[in-house]
Amino acid sequence: ARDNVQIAGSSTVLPYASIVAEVFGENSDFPTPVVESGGSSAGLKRFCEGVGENTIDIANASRAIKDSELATCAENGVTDIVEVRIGYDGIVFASDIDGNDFAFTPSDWYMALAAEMPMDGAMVANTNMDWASVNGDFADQPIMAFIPGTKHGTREVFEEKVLLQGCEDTGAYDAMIEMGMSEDDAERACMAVRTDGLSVDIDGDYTETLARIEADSNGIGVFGLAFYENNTDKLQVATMNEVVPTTESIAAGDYPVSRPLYFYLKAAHVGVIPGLQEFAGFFVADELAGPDGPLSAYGLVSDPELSDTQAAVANLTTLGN
Amino acid sequence: MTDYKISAKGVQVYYGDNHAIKDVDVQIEDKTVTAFIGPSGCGKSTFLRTLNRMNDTIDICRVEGDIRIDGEDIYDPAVDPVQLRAKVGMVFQKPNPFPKSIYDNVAYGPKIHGLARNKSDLDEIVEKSLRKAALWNEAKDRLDAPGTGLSGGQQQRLCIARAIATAPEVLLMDEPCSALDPIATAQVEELIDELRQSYSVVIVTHSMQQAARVSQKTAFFHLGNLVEYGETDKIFTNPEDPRTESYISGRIG
Amino acid sequence: MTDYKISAKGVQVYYGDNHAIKDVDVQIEDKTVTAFIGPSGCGKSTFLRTLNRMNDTIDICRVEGDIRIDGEDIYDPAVDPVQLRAKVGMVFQKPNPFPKSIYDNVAYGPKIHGLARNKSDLDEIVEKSLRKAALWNEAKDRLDAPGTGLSGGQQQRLCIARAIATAPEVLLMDEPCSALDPIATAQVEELIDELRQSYSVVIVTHSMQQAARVSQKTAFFHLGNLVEYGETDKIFTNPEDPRTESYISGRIG
Amino acid sequence: MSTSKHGSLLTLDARTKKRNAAEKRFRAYGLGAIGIAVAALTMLLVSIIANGASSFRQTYISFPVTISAEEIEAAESALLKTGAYNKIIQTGLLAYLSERDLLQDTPEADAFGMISGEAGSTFRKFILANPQAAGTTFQLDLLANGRIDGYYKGRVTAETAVLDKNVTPLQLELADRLAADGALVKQFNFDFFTNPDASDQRPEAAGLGVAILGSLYMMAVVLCLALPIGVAASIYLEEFAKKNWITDIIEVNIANLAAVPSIVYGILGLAIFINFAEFNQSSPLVGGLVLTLMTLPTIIISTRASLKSIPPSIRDAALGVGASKMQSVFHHVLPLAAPGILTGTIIGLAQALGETAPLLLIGMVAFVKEYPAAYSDTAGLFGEAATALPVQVFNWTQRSDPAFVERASGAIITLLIFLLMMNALAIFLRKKFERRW
Amino acid sequence: MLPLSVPFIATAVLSVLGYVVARKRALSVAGGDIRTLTSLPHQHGLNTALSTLLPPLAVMMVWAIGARIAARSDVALVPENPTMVYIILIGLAVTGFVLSLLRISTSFRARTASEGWIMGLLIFASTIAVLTTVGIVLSMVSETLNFFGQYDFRDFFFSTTWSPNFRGDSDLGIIPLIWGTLYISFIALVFAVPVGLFAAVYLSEYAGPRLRSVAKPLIEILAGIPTIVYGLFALVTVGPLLRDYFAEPMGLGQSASSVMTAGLVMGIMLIPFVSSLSDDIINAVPQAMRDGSLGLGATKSETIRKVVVPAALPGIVGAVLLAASRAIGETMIVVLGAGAAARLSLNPFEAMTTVTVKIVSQLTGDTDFGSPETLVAFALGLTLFVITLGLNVMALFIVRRYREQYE
Ligand SMILES: Nc1ncnc2c1ncn2[C@@H]1O[C@H](COP(=O)(O)OP(=O)(O)OP(=O)(O)O)[C@@H](O)[C@H]1O
Ligand SMILES: Nc1ncnc2c1ncn2[C@@H]1O[C@H](COP(=O)(O)OP(=O)(O)OP(=O)(O)O)[C@@H](O)[C@H]1O
Ligand SMILES: [Mg+2]
Ligand SMILES: [Mg+2]
Repeated sequence: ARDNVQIAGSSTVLPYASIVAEVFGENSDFPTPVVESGGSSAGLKRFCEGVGENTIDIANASRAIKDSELATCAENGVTDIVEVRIGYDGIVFASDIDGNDFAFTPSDWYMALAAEMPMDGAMVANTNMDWASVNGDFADQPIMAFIPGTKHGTREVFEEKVLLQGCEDTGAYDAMIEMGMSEDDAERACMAVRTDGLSVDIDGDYTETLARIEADSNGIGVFGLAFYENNTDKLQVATMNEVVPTTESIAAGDYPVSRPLYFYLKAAHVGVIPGLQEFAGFFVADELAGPDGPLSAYGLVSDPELSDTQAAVANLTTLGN
Repeated sequence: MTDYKISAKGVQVYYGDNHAIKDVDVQIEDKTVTAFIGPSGCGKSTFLRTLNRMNDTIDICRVEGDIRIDGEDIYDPAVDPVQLRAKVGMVFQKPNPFPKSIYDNVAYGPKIHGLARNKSDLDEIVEKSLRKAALWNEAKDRLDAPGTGLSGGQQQRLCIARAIATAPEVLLMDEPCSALDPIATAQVEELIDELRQSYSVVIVTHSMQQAARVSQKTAFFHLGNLVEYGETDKIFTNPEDPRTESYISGRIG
Repeated sequence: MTDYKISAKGVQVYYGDNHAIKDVDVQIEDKTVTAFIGPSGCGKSTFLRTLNRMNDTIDICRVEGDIRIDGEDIYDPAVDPVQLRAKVGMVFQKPNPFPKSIYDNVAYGPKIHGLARNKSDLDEIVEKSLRKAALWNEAKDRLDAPGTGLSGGQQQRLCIARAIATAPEVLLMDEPCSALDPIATAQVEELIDELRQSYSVVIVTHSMQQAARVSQKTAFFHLGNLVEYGETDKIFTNPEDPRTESYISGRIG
Repeated sequence: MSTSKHGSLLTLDARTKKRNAAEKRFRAYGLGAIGIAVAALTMLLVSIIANGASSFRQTYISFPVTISAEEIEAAESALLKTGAYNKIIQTGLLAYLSERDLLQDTPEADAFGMISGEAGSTFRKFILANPQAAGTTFQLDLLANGRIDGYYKGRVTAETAVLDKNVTPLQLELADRLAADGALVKQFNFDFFTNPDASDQRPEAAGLGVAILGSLYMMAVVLCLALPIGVAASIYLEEFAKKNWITDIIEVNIANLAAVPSIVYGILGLAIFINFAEFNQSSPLVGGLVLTLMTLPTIIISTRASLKSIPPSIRDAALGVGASKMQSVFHHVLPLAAPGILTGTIIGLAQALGETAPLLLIGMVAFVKEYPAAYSDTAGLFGEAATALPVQVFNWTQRSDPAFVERASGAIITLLIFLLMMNALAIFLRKKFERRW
Repeated sequence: MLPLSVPFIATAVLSVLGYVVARKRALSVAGGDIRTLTSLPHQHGLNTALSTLLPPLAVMMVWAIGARIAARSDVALVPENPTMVYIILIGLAVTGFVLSLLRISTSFRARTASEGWIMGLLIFASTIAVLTTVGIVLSMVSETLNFFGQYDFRDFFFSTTWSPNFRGDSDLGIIPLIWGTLYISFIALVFAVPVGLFAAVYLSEYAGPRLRSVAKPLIEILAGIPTIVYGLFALVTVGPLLRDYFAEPMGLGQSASSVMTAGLVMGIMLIPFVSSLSDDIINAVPQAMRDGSLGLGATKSETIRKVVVPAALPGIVGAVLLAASRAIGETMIVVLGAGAAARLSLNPFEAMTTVTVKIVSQLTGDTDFGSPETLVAFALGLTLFVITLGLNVMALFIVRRYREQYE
């Protein structure tokens, strides 16, 4: 019989989960849980494979579980799922420490990265090659953006909260609608990223983005807040709408680009796998996930509604109830 | 038929499309030395290899016909070629010592056939075989040296020693003296004569003198056909077939 | 000294600790066939290989002494063994055809030495060489078949053809007729006689008759020593050294 | 002499000159090729060692701490017990610093920050193991925080500390004072090889213990299965199987398996070994089985190639003295083919030892803190969760704290040492079997 | 699942015992003189050991698999009662043990019998490779079908854009990925094959034993360095170098990630695949072949090029195929060296990516696991499988044509 908790899923949640697992192992009589990475998708897939010892107990996810996934879960007999939101992940824009500094708005990013923009009633390819032509206030630096690849959940947030926002802010969206595009088409056009090499998709992780910026000092990359906080000697962060990203500014809702992080607990395993519920409770305890806990110190934006989550874990409130 | 050690009937051998042995019938007697003679490329080695199924190892080679040893069809599916080859030993035309020590080369056969009870038995077999093959004097001080480091003639004698060490009932020798000097040749011929007391020996040779000296029966092959087969004396003095005649008389020296 | 094609002085060859050639002096004349005879393992092949530095390929082999061809020390560091071997061709004791077609086997040398201007030149060289080596009739229909699929004697003739195709000035032949029938042997001997018109040929043989037939000079080796060297007639009729005497008289047939 | 159409041996003719030049070029290409390979290797090794050698040394801070029985009791009743122990450590540190007058203008919080997050746990383990220590004063050796450690390895400097949010120049100055006082020392880092992984906040505590064990177990499985199965399959296909379309299919099939991306073996392993056979997830057993399947084609292809290269005369010789086909193969052909087989094995194992992607899907790319036992009643043979060396490298290169870069390089060095040790035997054997004839 | 370790250990012990006993018995039957035996004592031992071990082992395996299938499909195919199974297994072992011992006589052909068992093992070993293929296809086929249920196969096979999208509605054309795969592998091989071959030739033909014994294992280390190290090497060193000294001056673009970067670095990794194996095979070519050529006045390099390498060709092709396979399956170097962008272009200095990379990234991403964006990984895997199969068939035919067999 398995006596350790088995967790898999999002690599964004992984550092937080392993911090908690480590502390949980040190402070309880249960063995330290095993935390696998492999992506939200793979984690949820294995989570939904069924109930039993050779399936995982907890799936980490950097997005909420989808209805279709819930359906698959139910098909395989995984019905009682507890959704736990552990906090928020801030998404920041940072560039080489020795380079120019930037104060972005979503519009700047839209102007810089859009594949095509409406111009006199027609869609034309983006001609902005440097930041100065995007925004007169910026330094004359070639555009070179390192953004998350389409496999990353971060990319979705970036597209929705930055590109689409910028598209609307600049009026491009309205212009497209005026041109007769459907709302869906216009949204898609807003979020389409140029493919001429000025924007580079990163399928790896933030260390790759950092390495690319070190190799090309004109680069501006998208990072998680926690990653930036650990590398402040190499990166300088850009403001968004004149707000500096910090755990506080994000928790307060001032900094716009962030997303919630979750884990999902298989209620059927509680009582079968020793320490499962204790671990979940430990994860969301104030001592860990609170604003002064180690998770926050590492860069997790603490959830203002943490107490609700704590209650849900304690009562094993399953999804749909 | 029981008088014959080996009897072959209607043997055909093909290498792919090349018809190398054409309908050969031959009876080889026990306790006799039979010589195969014939021009180079006429099929002597090929026929010899059919007698212990060594041609099984050549992909493109196909054998038809009936070959019996002691009355048993050796191409019968029930026959284990391994047993056959233990019974019918062979010395190949090109010396092919194992890349092992001289001792191991000779001891290999006795070892796998369990012919020696112990190490000293084995030593004895090795020594006896090497002596018979007229290699003992040259090899006794370097039994641990690799067999591949011997001279051409020494390798040939090593292969003879290796073959007789397993005490086969029939020994097929493909030009066993081609690389040997007259004295060594004489020793090997003596060995053949000795073997004849109990076994059957088939020898391929290009030397008419040798065939005349050692064999009781001679078979003359030509272009894949067995042209003539009979008493050695008769073949050499009074051949029936003009081809035999001309081959023999065309001899030199 | 200028009369001699090859002159060797105080040659010593060692295989590791084994002293295989002991202080051999010999002068080989141009346009002459020289036969090396001696019991198996006496060092004939070894000495032959020193003459075109083929022993360079054996790690443990060490040569001392002075060997000159046309007055030039072939162990001089300035000498390119490649050029030497082009000049001094060799037929090995064990036939070693390349795993290529018969044609390619023979054409190989002319190709690397640039002896043919074009394909038809090459075809001609191949045909001529095969003819001289008495293999043309058997091989002409299967020039594209692999040389390794030939019979033992055919392989030997293929190697002779391969060696003469490069037109060397000196040809070293290590028992070139050991696997050949009398007729093929006669043809090769004819070839040797023909080559003698312009070149120098050294041949190792175990057949006294052959030595007597083809050679003008004979060298008798024994246990690594050159016991006697002189006119063939003289060696065979009136040897000086008792060892030569006994070796020659010990011959059979 | 002038009759010689080949000319003098001492002077090269034009054609020979050309051919010799070609020869020289050829040789130079060969040497160049080796040069390229060795140069690339050197470059890679130098960069790995330059980055990773420092991980074999670690900075520790040691000072006296006192703890009372009541404090222990209070700490043990808290939710975050290690946090409580941390507080006691901080008190001890402060007392030490003020006694030696080292604190000067460094804020207390900065001083506390110099000690690793691992300290509380180290302390607690020590107390639980030595309950008699209650009420006494004893010397504690604690890990210094990763940035302080980095300062002594050149990763952190006074300039970067100004920018770095996680360290201040004042801390570095204090560290220097501590070092001068003898309280801060750098010593050989045994823990790196024995400790389990640590979370992102404690790079200084992260070690390779679990990964080394996991890799060891997996390699045991791979070696015990892949080598015999691979060699057996090759022998059958090359020596015994009739050459017909079925063997052709198998041959193509094996060559094709070699081209299957390793992650697909992970998919296969998940489906067969975890979902179907219900072996434990994250276990070295499953990892080993997956890697076995992945390595098999490499071993089979190289073994078949070497078997093919053994001349038929050797087989004939053995068969001719009445050896069975099986005997001729096992006694003669196989020993002669051994160098090639061993090479294939070396390369296959090297690949298996360095592979991460298939482990991703069977749950071995993970954060594992518990040492896996080779055998346990509940989990069976090699059934307890573990990671592997390449996984640790992969994990550490993804972490945000730059201290993990050093650790990752250290892990690579360890992996290579591991590989070399494994190869040493194979190389020794290969030399033994190598011969020309 | 009931533990099989008990019967397994029992049969293993019995089998070892069988070896010892049978050997002894054979000797005693022979009256101490092994010459009277048709098979050697150790062959009798081996036969008894294998007769004891293999039948229960086979049953165990079948039974274990059967039990798993039964457990999954809820049908009682096999007895669940462990004692009964134990009895069957141990009974089998004992039967084999006793029967084979009884058969020992001076005339019993234990060699043939034991070789029969070994042959069975050899055949079993070769079926594993086939089973692996079946397993791979089976484990991917249902998800692939699922994918084609949601995504038109024509778009997958013939579309030239690859751009997955979180919200669905993605373009998932495989063509640019296949192009990238072939292009990068090609460049890697163009680098690795000559370098590897030349290295092999040098090591086996020119180098002294000392250099060889050092250089060969050294080069083999290249195969053991984790690919992430190569990736970083590509990203940090080779990429910028190629960009600054080749791509930009030649006006071929300014991307540090490029097909060239990944290809070159991958080529380095592949060197030992070609060199080490080829070296062993070249070394196995008989010296007589070299002598034949050198004796004709060929230079060493001519001998190598025209005689030795052709003779070793089948093995060398095997080595090259292995390298090519590895190139196709590589991920990390491509991610870091060539980037993640799918592109159809001839310019080797542009970023591209491969099928394998996308399999990994789609499988490890954050997308919905039932969506085409994730499932496409399976379709990619299966398609790649079919393509490499085709390439291998081609290779087989080519090798057949040019093979040279010595002796
Ligand atoms: N490669 C080698 N390594 C070690 N010893 C060798 C090697 N080749 C030959 N010898 C030894 O050197 C001596 C002379 O051998 P060589 O081959 O010259 O004899 P040979 O006169 O040609 O004999 P044969 O007529 O049998 O061919 C022999 O004792 C032989 O065993
Ligand atoms: N492995 C093979 N593949 C194809 N043809 C072969 C093979 N072996 C022999 N042959 C052919 O079969 C014929 C008979 O060859 P065989 O070896 O039996 O001749 P032989 O009488 O032994 O000649 P020799 O006296 O030259 O050894 C020859 O034409 C030869 O070329
Ligand atoms: Mg023959
Ligand atoms: Mg010789």
